[in-house]
Amino acid sequence: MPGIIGAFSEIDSAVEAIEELRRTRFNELTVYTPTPRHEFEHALDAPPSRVRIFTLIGGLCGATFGYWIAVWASRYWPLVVGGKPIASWVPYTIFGFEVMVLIGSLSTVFALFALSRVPRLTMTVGYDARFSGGHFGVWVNTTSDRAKEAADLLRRHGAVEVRHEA
Amino acid sequence: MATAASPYPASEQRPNVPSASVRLPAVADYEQVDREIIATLRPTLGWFALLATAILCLLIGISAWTYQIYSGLGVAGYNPPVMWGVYIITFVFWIGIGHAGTLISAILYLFRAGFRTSIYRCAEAMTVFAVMTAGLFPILHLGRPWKFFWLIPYPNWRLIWPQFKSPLVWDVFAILTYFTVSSTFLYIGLIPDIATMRDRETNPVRKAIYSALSLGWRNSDREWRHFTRAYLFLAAFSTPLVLSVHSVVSFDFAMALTPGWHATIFPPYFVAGAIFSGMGMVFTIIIPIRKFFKLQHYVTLNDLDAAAKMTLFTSLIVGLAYLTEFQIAWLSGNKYEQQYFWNRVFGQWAWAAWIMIICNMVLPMSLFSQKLRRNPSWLWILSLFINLGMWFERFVIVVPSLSHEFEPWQWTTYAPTWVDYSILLGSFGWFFMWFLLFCKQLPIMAISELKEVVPPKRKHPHPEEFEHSRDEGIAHPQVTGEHELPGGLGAAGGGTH
Amino acid sequence: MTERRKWTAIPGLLALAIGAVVLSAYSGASSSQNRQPVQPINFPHPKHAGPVAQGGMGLNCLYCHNTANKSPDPGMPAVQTCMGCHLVVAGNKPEIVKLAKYYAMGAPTAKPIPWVRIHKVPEYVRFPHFRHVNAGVTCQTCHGQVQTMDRVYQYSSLNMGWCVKCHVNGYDPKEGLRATGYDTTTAMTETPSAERKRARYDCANCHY
Amino acid sequence: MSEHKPAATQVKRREFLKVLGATTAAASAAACVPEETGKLIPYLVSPDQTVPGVSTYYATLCRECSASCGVIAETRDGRAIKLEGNPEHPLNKGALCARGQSALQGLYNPDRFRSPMIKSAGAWKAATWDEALTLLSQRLGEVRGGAAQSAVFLNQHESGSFPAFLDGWLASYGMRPHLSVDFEADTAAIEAHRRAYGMSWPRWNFADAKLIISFGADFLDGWGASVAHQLDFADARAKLASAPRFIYVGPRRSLTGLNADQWIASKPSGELAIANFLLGRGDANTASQTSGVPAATLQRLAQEFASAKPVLALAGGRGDNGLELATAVASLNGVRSAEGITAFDGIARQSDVLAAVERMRSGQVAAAFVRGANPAYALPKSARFAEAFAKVPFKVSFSMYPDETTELCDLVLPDLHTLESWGDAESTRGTVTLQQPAMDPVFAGTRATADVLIAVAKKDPATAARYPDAEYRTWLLRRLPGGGNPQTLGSELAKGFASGSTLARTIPAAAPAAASPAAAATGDLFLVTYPSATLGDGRGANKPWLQELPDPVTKVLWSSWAEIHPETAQRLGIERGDIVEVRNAFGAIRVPALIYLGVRPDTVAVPMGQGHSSPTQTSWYDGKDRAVQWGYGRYARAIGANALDLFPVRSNSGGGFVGSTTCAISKTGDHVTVVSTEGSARQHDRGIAQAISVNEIGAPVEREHEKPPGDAPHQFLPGLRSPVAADAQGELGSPTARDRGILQGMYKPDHASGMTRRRWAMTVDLARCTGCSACVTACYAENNIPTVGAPWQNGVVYAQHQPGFNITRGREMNWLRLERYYEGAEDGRFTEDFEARFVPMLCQHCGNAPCEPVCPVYATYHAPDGLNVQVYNRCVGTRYCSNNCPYKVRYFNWFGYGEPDRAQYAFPEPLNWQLNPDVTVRTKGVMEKCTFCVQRIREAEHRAASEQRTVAADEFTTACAAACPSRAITFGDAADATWSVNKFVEDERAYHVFEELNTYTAVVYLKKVNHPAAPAAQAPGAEARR
Repeated sequence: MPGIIGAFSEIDSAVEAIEELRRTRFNELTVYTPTPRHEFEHALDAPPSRVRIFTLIGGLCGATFGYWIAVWASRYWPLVVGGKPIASWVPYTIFGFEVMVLIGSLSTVFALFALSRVPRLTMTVGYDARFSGGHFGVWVNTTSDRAKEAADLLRRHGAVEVRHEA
Repeated sequence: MATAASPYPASEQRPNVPSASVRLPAVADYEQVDREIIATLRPTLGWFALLATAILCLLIGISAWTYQIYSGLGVAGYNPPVMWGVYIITFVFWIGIGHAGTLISAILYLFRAGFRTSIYRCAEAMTVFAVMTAGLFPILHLGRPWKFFWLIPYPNWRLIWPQFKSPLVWDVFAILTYFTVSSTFLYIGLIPDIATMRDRETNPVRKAIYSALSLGWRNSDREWRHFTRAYLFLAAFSTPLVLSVHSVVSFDFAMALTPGWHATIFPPYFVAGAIFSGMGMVFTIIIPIRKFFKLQHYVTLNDLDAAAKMTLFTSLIVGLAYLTEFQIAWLSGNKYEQQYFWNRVFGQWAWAAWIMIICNMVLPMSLFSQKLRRNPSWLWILSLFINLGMWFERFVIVVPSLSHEFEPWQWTTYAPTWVDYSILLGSFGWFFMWFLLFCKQLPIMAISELKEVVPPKRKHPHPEEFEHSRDEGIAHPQVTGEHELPGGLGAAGGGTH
Repeated sequence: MTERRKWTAIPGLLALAIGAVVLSAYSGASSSQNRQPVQPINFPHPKHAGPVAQGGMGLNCLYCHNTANKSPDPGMPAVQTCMGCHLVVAGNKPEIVKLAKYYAMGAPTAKPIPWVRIHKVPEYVRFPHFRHVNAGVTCQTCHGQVQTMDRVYQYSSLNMGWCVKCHVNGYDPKEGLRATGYDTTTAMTETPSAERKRARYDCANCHY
Repeated sequence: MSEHKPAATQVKRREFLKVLGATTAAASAAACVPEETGKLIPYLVSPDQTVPGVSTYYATLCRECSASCGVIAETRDGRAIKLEGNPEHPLNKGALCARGQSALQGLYNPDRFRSPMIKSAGAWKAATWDEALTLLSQRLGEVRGGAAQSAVFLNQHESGSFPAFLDGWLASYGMRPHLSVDFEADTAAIEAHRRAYGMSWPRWNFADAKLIISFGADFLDGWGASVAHQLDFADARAKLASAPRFIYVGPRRSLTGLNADQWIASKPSGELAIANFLLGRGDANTASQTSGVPAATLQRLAQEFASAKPVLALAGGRGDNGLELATAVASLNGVRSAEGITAFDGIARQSDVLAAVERMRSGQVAAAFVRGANPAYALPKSARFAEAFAKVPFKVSFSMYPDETTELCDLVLPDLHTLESWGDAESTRGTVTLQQPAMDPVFAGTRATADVLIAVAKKDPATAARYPDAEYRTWLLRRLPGGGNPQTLGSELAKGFASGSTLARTIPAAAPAAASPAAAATGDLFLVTYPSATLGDGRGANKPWLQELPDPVTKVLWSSWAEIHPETAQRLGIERGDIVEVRNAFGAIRVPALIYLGVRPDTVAVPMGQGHSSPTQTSWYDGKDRAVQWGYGRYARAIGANALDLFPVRSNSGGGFVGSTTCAISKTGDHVTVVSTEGSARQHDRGIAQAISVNEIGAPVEREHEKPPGDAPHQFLPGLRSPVAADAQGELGSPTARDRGILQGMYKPDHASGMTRRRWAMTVDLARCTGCSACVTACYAENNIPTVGAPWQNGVVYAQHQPGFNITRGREMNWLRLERYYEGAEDGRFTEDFEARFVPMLCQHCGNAPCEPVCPVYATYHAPDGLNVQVYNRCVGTRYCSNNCPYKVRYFNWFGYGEPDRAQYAFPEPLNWQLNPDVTVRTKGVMEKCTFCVQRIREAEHRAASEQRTVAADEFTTACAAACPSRAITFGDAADATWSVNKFVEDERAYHVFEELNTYTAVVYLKKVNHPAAPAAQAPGAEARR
């Protein structure tokens, strides 16, 4: 998919470029930044991450499974130890909790991967090694007819380099 | 964020900038971070020497274990009814150390404690390797280690399952969970940094490896958005986990009738002790690293200072716990407890008990002095004492209790054998082998997070950041602080900026 | 993206792996079921214990394994017992010649026959045969229809689960009767009894 | 019965035994190792009456000491696996001491001779019986005539017809009657008894006495028929209120002394003065000077003696004035008894023995024969037996084991063990106890001496005529009551004894006493020795069970020691474990010092039994790498020192061999950890061994923990907090159990298995228990418990071959241990007023067992019938259960004690033949503990089930209870009132150990009862303590 990538060395110019682009209906933007910066979040005002749902569900499943396995296994072959009840929820809370944490965090990680589309095998077009170093990158996903306009816009805002990618 | 904008005369310096926010005056821009951190990955001769030593120790441990498996647990120094010994002691010791990492990376993350940024990667790696080490010991101390999997609930043709009321099964769940979560946490944090390494790497082989490990991370806004959120939740999960895991370990003792074990104080007491010992190990590791990797301007004296305050705090809790135990025994009127605690400090085990008290209660008091808190050499020496003291704390909990129980006819003593010591040595070899391998393959500081606290380039410099840098320009205690140490660890580092 | 689909296959693979582990665990892979060793003398059970209709002599198992109903140990027939008949019967058959060589007419050179053991529970298990036999458990329930086996093999898995299932769920003599394979007609027409014989599943019942 | 067996069967069965291993499940192989299925070996000819896998019981005889108790040998598939007392037998009534239990390890001793051996040119080599017998008869031919008269035959004393048979054989060669020696027998007492009561050993009526005074008579640890004594003594003490008070007079508190209510510590040989004083000869002060006892004490004693009637007075009679003492005491004795223990008849006076030794020394003896006896070890070195023996041109030994005397001989004709051979004994007057083989000989190369004698006689036409019978068995059976008639004989053999008497022998008149060598007194301390309660005069030392059995008094094992009083030790700067040299005119030994309250400060006591040694360690005697372990075998050799090196031998008629002497002790500077199972000898007020004074009986019991911590779900009873039936089930037994959902599956009261209807429980009456430790060895024998103290069992690991090293690390495996706690004398100053309490401590089978909930794999749990079960094959070895056990009764397999290929292997061939097939041999790395003999419970259930009935009351009992000679242990079903255990659990003396922990133990102890002196002469400290 064709598009234009602009590399910035100053953060504020990158932000201005993004704002301008969005004003001029360039909506398919991707920003590359070495470290998460609030400026970009404000500029892009993307919807909040949906990771939380996965975490919640994972945690609940985990807690349930933790309790269930302990209770079920104890009752499966009931043997009395120390005169204690066969299955008792008090000590089994430990399993509920530990498995909740386990499954909860694993599903969180799964969510992170799924939502942010990693792992991916190939480096997508437009990415540049500088973006993990000192530079900020703005990728404009656009058709060839508006490409010129976007490129100019990026240069105007002080992009160090602007490149067409196809 | 400090708001005091008034310039200070160079004479009276402000040693304690609020450590909630970290500032790295000696770090100019993002590229410098990349450059300096990646520079630490170059293997040196000293590193190879250390690694070789570690592996040698590990081999000694492995051979001792092999011998023990072959001829039976009797080769260790067990002296019934002292049925637990060096192995359980060392298990608790390593688990304890495994706690500071997650504490620093998770809890301090939630509390937004800035001094965490520069040390948490080290601490986290330390956690994972410490748990890997600790995890060996429950298996290693079994009479029939080859049957350890019977503690894991899995469907089997015996139709019989683990006994879920046993603290040892709680351990299995707690430790496996803790290992999984903390290693995941470490890896997730590493991904962006690995991506950075990938982009800086020239050697094709290493580049390929980094690319695979980085999972094709691109630093895109979308990735960052989910990343920050997921990271927050992981931290939120890890925080109670840290507390639970060592509580569960403490249940191994608290659930038993044994005088000296049967106490409700154990969970908080153990958690505090764990964090304390963990901080000790953090110092033991981070101080040489910042010296030899020349990173004094990342791990600043402010960071050490703040960490030292936390160490002092946990030390006070631990000390209080020691005293409380005696008070409880005294007030309880329980003759078993009273005779046991008397025997602990004035009886056959006095020497061990006093090592514990001096190392964990008395010496850390020195951290009330700000001068010593900001003296890396002292912190490092103290940390060694803390490690020793915490090992002996576990010794004092395990051995004297078992050797002086309800039944006087079975009172006895205990002396480890060379097998115990070899395996103890081997555990250190195992731990440091992993850590050494880690610190030359992966960034020991979170590059992307360091960048968060380094002001980015701007076309129109930001007023808030003017004040930021000016403030630093005046109050610059760290650098001078370093030079105050005559030949101290930091001295060499002073030259880097 | 196609790349992502590739990677999402992994959880599925993991699930499969776990499933495999679980199945193998349940299958009792560790048992030596169906083991069928070669014996020093090829003793034809069908000939001796097989139903007369099929050319056997219909001997009761207890004729040779005569302590199965009064001792934990089922007992192996003494070589003399074999020779009791074979002094006169089929003395010229090769297998009988072997047998006679072992017996050697009671001379000091006589050696007992080193039969290869097939059904064996581990040393830490107490299996009193007579409790089971007297409770009406037919030999074939555990050993299979030996009367039809040309060479005996291990019929049951002898896993702990296998034992326990029967101890817990109980045992129906009629099913046992059916298991024997003798006159199936009556056994088949019988309806299973309502009351199944249940046994203890206390560990110390067998392990001590 | 075996005597009906056709001869062919015996051969075949021996064949069969060799290969039995595969069929007896669980006996020889380690548990939890799924090893390949192996072979199934059938009989060639199935023996009648034996069902494979089912035990056969043979009533026979114990010859471990002279008393000759009747025993029942349990055999399984042709192997004897357990000995128990014969319940019908008049002497021991079903009880059996530790030494008797260990007869099995004599039978299966790996060091037994496998074949005859001939010493040629100083080197031993194995021989065939033909060679051996030819040699023997040839040499016999040479000594025919005058020389024959000089020949000496030393036979270990045994009661029965054999001595007469032997004399007959000797006579046929013109030899003089043999000497029937027993070096641990108290010949002084026997002599005195003969004179006073006209019998060699009366059966004392302890129950009749109001007061028992023992002048050094250790009737509980080896003085005479100690099992019989214990039965009667315990019964007498069990009368509680009307029980006799017991005073012990002597320089050292032996096990008997510790069981006394009062100790009067007289000097060695000072007892005589006291006895005379009581007889009214001499006044208190002179008596007090000679005896070293305060006159006041003697006065009180006299008062009590005068007031309490009747008084049973017993005398040990070792030392120089032994005979005088025994005689004096006999006239003190006010309790007469018609019944006699005849087993001691005919023991040779030591004057005869020493006369024979002197004849050897003077070179007059042409030939010497030794059977069983071991004079080279058991005679004091000052008798210089070895050098005298060496002067004899031809020496034959019939010993089963390579001992010190046998090593000096020229020919060994290994005898059969009691359990392999025929014989009889007259242990009590008028009854013949039959000795029948329980199994065929373990080693084909051994033969019964009687049969050897017959075979030799047959070789010579002159004597052949006198021996028509092919073997001794025929001869014996013919002259048994019933004259060998199969019917009557069968029933008698089944019963084990018959009325009648054995063939009597005429004992020649005593030889004139030679003068004793004057005992040169060196050193300032009296030196006394005594036969070890476990090893006797040393003949037990080659049996690992006895080596591993802690001495009942000192709790030391696998070593020798010297008992020194704390005061003396302090004066000489000696501490427990210091190697001291005990030296006097006769020699010197180096042994670890043991600080003991119960010995006079001016006296040192050293036990007999250890110190077996030999210049040559082994003689290889066949190609199969099998060696004779000289020095009394691998378990005895080079352990400790022989106390007899230090003693003068006494030869005046009567009295023991061992004379009185003194010694000096000095530190050598070396130090060892004393091999002992004792932790702290004090209870620290923990109420483990509780006692009440006899005066308190019947008084309202005040309890230490009126309101115990934690909630007690059971209602309270006077003696115990709750009924044991409920206790044994802990929370399961509580009314609220059902509500709390515990009663699931087989725990449901109405479950088909019906297990919940049983509550296995045990009571231990401390008023009866004497601490003799027979129960401990019984437990070892029943439960395949490995012994771990042999030097090589730790050598591999710690590269040191110190005997008992594993035990210094607390790794002994005694499921049932006997604790001995002291009360009083805390300050270590010398006092006679301290008390010892014995507690047999075993798994308490708690209702709420602390060990259970901590096990991660259900390897230990609570069975519905009240047992605390340990599942060896499930155990992974976390040892958490032991940490959490307040009673510390769980034992861990630190090494592969059950794995034949290891140095630690505890059952070297053929000791493993004894292993109980019903009990798993535990593997390395698992926990084990007392099971309440669950195998016996199951066996009884099986038996009952196959007879379509339920287990009857007292149908069976545990091994410890069966053996206990004082009948202190009772086992049974506490939920079924018909079992006798229920009589005791509601006794007012009943208590649980550590009751305040709410463990609800199924083992109930009954408090010890103390008998303080009469208020007039109130002895401080004899007061009962909690």
